[in-house]
Amino acid sequence: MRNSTLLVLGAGVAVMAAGMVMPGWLTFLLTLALAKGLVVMGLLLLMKAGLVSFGQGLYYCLGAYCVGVAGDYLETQNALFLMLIAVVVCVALAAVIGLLLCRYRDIFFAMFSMAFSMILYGVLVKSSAFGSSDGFNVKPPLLFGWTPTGEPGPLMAYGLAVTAVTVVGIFVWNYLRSPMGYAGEAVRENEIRVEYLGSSVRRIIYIKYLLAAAMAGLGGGITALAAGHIDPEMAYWTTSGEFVFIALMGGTGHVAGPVIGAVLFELIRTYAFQISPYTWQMILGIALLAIILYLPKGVWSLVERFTKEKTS
Amino acid sequence: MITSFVKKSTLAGLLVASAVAQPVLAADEYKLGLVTFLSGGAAGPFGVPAKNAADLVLETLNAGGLPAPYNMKGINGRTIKPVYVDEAGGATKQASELRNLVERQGVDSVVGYISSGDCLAVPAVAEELKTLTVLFDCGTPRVFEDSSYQYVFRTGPTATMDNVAASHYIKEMFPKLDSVSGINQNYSFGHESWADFNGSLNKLIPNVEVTTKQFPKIYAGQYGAEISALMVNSANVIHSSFWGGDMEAFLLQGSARGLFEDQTAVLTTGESAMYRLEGQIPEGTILGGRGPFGIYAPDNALNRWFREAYIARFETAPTYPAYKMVQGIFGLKLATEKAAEKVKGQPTTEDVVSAFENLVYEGPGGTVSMNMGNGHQASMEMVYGRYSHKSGEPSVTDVRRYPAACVNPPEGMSSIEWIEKGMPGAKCN
Amino acid sequence: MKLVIAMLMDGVIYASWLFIIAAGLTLIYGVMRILNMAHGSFYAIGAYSGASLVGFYLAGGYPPWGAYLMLLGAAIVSGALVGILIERGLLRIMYGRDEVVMILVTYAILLILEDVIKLIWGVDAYFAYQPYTLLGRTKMAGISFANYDIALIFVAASICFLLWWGLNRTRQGKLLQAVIHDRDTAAFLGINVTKMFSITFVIGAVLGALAGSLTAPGISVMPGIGVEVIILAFAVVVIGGLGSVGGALMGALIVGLARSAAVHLYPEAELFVIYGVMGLVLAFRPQGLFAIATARKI
Amino acid sequence: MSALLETRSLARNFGAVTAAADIDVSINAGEIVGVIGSNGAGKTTFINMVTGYLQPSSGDILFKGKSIVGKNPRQVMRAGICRSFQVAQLFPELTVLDNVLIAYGLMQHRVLPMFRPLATGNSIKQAENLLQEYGIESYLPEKVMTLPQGVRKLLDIALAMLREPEVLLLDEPTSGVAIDDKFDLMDTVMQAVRKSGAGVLFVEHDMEVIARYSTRLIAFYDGRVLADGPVAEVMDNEKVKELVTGHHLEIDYKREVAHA
Repeated sequence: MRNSTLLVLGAGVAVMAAGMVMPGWLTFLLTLALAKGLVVMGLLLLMKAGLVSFGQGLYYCLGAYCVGVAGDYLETQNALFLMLIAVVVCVALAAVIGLLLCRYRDIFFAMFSMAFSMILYGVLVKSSAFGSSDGFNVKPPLLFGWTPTGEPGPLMAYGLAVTAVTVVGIFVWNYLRSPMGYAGEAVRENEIRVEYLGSSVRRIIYIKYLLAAAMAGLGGGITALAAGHIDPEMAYWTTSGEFVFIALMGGTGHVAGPVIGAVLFELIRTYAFQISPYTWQMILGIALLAIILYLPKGVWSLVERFTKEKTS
Repeated sequence: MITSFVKKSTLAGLLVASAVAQPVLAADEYKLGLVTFLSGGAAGPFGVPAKNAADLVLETLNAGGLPAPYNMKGINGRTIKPVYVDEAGGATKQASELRNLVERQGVDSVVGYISSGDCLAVPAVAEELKTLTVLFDCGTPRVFEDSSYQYVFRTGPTATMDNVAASHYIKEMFPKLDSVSGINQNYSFGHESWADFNGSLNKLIPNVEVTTKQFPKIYAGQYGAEISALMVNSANVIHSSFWGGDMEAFLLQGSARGLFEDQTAVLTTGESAMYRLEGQIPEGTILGGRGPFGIYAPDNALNRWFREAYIARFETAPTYPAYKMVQGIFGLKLATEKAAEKVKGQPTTEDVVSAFENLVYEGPGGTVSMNMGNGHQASMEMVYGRYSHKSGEPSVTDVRRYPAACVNPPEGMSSIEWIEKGMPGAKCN
Repeated sequence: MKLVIAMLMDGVIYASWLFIIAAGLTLIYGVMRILNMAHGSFYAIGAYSGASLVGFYLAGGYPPWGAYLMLLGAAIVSGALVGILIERGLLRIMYGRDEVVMILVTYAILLILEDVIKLIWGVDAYFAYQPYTLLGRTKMAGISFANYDIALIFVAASICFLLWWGLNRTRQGKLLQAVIHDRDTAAFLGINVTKMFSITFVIGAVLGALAGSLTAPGISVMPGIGVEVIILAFAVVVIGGLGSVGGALMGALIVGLARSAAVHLYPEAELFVIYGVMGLVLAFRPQGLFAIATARKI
Repeated sequence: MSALLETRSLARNFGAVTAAADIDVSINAGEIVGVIGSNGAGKTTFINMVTGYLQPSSGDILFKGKSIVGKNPRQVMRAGICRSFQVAQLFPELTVLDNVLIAYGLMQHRVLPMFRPLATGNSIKQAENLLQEYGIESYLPEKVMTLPQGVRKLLDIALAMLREPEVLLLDEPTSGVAIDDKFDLMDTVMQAVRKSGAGVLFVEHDMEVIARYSTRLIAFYDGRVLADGPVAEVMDNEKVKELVTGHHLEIDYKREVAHA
C-alpha cells in the first residue's frame, strides 16, 4: 500500500513534468479535465453508495464563484487560500442541504439535488452584480505571489490540478478501502442490515455528501482559476449530467476511473468539435452508447482486463 | 499495480502523441478560425446566417471578386482557409476551443463569438496567445469597459445603442407616452437591454410608468401567461429584446391573441423576423436590427453586392448577424493589408493590431469606426423603423437614423454610468 | 377578477401543455422504469414533422382545417417510427440495466437524435402558424385567449381520459397495470412483458411527438427545443409521483398554476417556481404526490 | 426477579388494521422461547417493534427493567438486542468475506474511520474464525447472491450474533432452508447461542423445529397472545389446535421433545 502511494505520487510528478513540454492547449484541456475528474471522484463516493447526484454542478459552480468573488473582494490571487475558501463554503452549504437530501434515494435524490443546483443557477442569473448569465473574469492563480513561468499562465493552474488530483486521489483510494468507504457499498446493498449493524445510514450518506461537495468545490475552484472566467452555466443541469456521463464513462470501480473518464471525455469532445463541428453531439452520444454496451464498467475495466491477463 | 500503471501511461502517451501531431501549413494560406453557433437555439437565427455570409465572402475574396477597397485576393494575397468551430458548450469550453484553434490548428486569427459570455471569457486567452481575435456579434458593453485588451477587437456595435436609440425613437413616435412594459429573456442580454431601455427612457421622458416587466426563461417558447400579464397591465409600448425563436414565438402567440392591437411592440432584434414571418408581424411594430443592417443598411456598392449574392445563394435575405460577420472579416482584411503596406511585407500580429486600432472603414452596413474602447470597439449609427406590409412586401416606414455619437457613450465612460448621468455629450441632430 | 381569470386560464393552458408532454414520460417510466431523456427528442421530432407536413399541405392549397389532421398524423407516424426504431434497435438489448445507466442511454439517444434532426431539417426555423391563428380567439373578462390554446385543454383532457380508459377498462391495459405493479410476477403469470414494453414505448413516443406537433403552430420550430422541455417534464412527473398518469396531471396543474401565479404576481420568481414547488412537494412527500407503492418485506 | 426483556400491553395499528394488541411477553436469560402463529398473526410485527424498526402504537417494552420504546434499531442493537430476518438481510453483490468484514467494521466503530483499511490481516483472521464457527468458511470468496438459502440464513444469524447480544430474536430461521438442512442449521445456531447464554425468541412455522429446540412456547393469533407456557401445554391448548396448528397437522411432538 505504501508502494502504491509512492507510485501515485511518482505518476503525479511525471504528469506535472509532462506539462512543461506539452502544447498549451493540451495543458489547458488536461487542467479542465482533471478539475472535472475531482468532481467526479466525489460523485464516485456517492455512486458507490447507490446515490446518483444530478446536482454536483451546485458545488462545482459555488466553488468557482467563491474563488472568483473572494479573489475580487479580498484582492488576492493566492490559489491555496482561494481554494480553501471554496472548499469551506461548499462543505458549509452541503452541511445544510445534506441534512435534507440524506433522506432521499434513487431518482428522488437525483432530482432533488438537481433542483438545488438549478436554484443556484436561477439566483446567479438574477444577480447582475456577478454578471448575470455572462459571468465574470477571474484573475490567474499565484502561489504566494509566485508562478512557475514568472508570469501568470496555464501552467500554474495545471500544477494545482495535478497536485489536487494526486492528493485527493490518494485519499479516495485509501478511503474506499476503509470501513467508511465500504459502508457506502453496504448502504447501496442493504440499508436495513447497515442499521441493524448499529450504523446510521443517514450519517454515512451525509458524510459522503460532504466529501463529494468538498471535491466538487475544489474542482470548481480550479476550473475558475484555470479558465479565468466563470458563469452560471456551471450550475446548469447539463453540467451535472456531464459529471454522471464521465463517471459512467470512466467506471466507478477504481479511483482512476473518474480521471481517465474526464480526460477521455474532453478529448473526444474537442476532437469531435474539430472533425465534425455540425454533428459533434452525435459522436459524443455514440461514444457513450458504445461504452455502455461494450464496457459496462467503464474504460477503467479495460485496464483491469489487461492486468488480469498479465497476472494470470 | 505496477503493470497497470505502465499500461495506463502507454495508453495516455499514445493519446497525447496522436493529439500533438499538427497539420502541416501551406505558406500562402491564411488560416482563419470562425466561431459561431452551429447547434442549439442560436444556430438558426444567428450562427448559420453568419456562417453562410462567411462562406460567401471568403470564397469571393479568394477569387478576388469584390469591389475596392476589398479587391485584393484573400487576405493580403494569401488564400483564406476557414476553420469552423461550434460556439456551443459554454464560456469555459470556448476558452478551451480558442486554444485548440491557435495551438492545434495553427490559425492566424479568429473571427467569432455571438454570446456575450463567450466574448467576456475568450479575450484573456487571446491575449495570452497573442492572437488577433475579432468579436463580431456579441452585444455586452462590458468587454472593453471592464478591461482593456491588445489583441482583441470588436467590429460590432454594443447593445447599449439598440436600447438608447429605441428610447429616442419612442419619444419621437409617441409624444403622449405615459406607460411602457417589458418582456425580456432572463439572462444577461435581456436584463441589460431592459435596464438600458428603461434607464435612458426615464432620462428622455420623465415619469413614464412601468406597468410590468417580465423575464421568462430563455428558449421557453410558451409565453401565454406573460402575454396575459402584458394584457392585464396594458401599456403604450412593449419593449422586448427577444431574439430568434423566442421573438418569433412571442410574435405569433401575441398576434393570435391581439396583444398588439392596442399596444405597440418595440422589438430590438425584430428585423431578423421580417421576411420569415411577414404576414404575422402587426402593422406599425417597431423593428430594430442591432445596427444599420438588413433592411436598414445604406444603399452602397458593397451592400448591393452582398444582398444580391446572399439572396442568390441562400434564397433568403441576409439578416444582421450575416452583415456583422462580413464587417468583422472586412475589418481584419483591411487592417492586415494596411499593416502590410506599412511594413512592406508580411506584417506581424502587432503590426496588424496597430493598424486595426481606430480604423475607420466601410462595410455593407455603412461606416464602422473603431473609436471606442481605446480604438478596439466599433461604433455605428443605429436605425429604427416601423413595419409595414401595405405594399404587399415587407418594408419599414418612419425610418430614423441616430448617429453613433448620439446613442453611444463617449470614450472612457461606461454605458451604465452614461445613462445614469442622463447621457451627457450625446450629439443627436 | 380580470387577474384571477387570466391566472387560472394561463395556468390551466400551460398545465395542459405540460401534461401532454409528461404523460408519455410517466407512462414509460411506470411500465419500463426508464426515465426517458430522449422524450425531448420525440417532442422535437413531432414538432418538426408537424410543422413541415402542415407546410407541405397548405402549400398544396388544400382546405386549411385539414392541417389539424396533418398535425395528428405527423405525430403518430413520426412518433411510432422513432419509437419502434429505438425500442427494437437499442433499448431491447439494454433492458435490465441499472436505472441510472438507462437514463444515460436515453441521454446518448437524445444527443444523437438532436443531430439527426439537424441533418434532416437543418437549423432554419420552421413555422406552421396557420392552425394556430385559424381558430380565432375568445375574450374572457377583457383578455383574449387563442382558441387553439383553449382547445389544447380539451386535447389534454381527452388524452388523460383515453389513458385512464385504456389502463382501467381494457384487457391490455389491465395487463399493463399488472406489469407496472410487479414486473416479475407479471412475467411469471405469463404476461408477455417484452411485448408490453414495446407497446408502451411506442405509445409514449407518440405522446411525446404529439406534444411537439401540437406545440409547433405556436412556436418557431428550431434546434434545441427538445432539450428545453425535458427538465420541465421531469419536474412535473417527479412532483406527481413517477409512473402515475394521475400524478402527472396533478403535477402539471400544480406547476402550471404556480408558474402563472408567479408571472402575474411576482415575475422575478418565474425561474425558481418550478424547482421551488418540486422541493416543497418532495420535502413533504418524498416519493411525489402519487407514488407507486413499493413495499419491502423484511 | 424481573425478566430480561418484557413487553407490556404492546399494540400496533396500521390504519384500521390491528397488527398487534395487548402483547405481554417476557424472556429470561438462557431461555429459548418459540413463537408460532399463522401468517399475519403479528409475529414479525412483534420483532420489528422490539428492535425499533416499528414504533408501537401503545404499550411498553422493558429491557433489563428500562423502557426502550422510541429507540431506533441502532440503539436497540447497541443495548444488546439483536435479530435475524425472515429473508436474510445481507449485501448480495459482495463476497461473504466482505459481508463479515463490513459487519465487523460497522459494529466496532461508532465513528467510522476513513483512512484505516477495513481488510487487515487481523480482521480477515477474525472473519475466518467467525465463519468457521458457523461451518460456512468454504464460502468465503463467494458472492452472497450465489449462495444457497441455508448458508445465507446462517450468515444472517452469524451477523446478528456478532455483537454478542443478551437477547436474540430469530425470525423464521429455517424458512427457505432445505428440509434436510434445517436441523443442522438449528444445531449450529443453538450451539453458538448456548455458548453466549443469551435469551432467545424464535418465530418458526416448523413444529418439529419448535418442539426440538424451544423451552417455552408462545402462540400468536390475530395480533394477540393466545397461549404462553411450556411447549407441551401450549401445543395441547384447544384454541391453539383450532386456530394455529390445526387438528389435521398434529405431529408427534412428544417424541421430538424427548429427542431434544
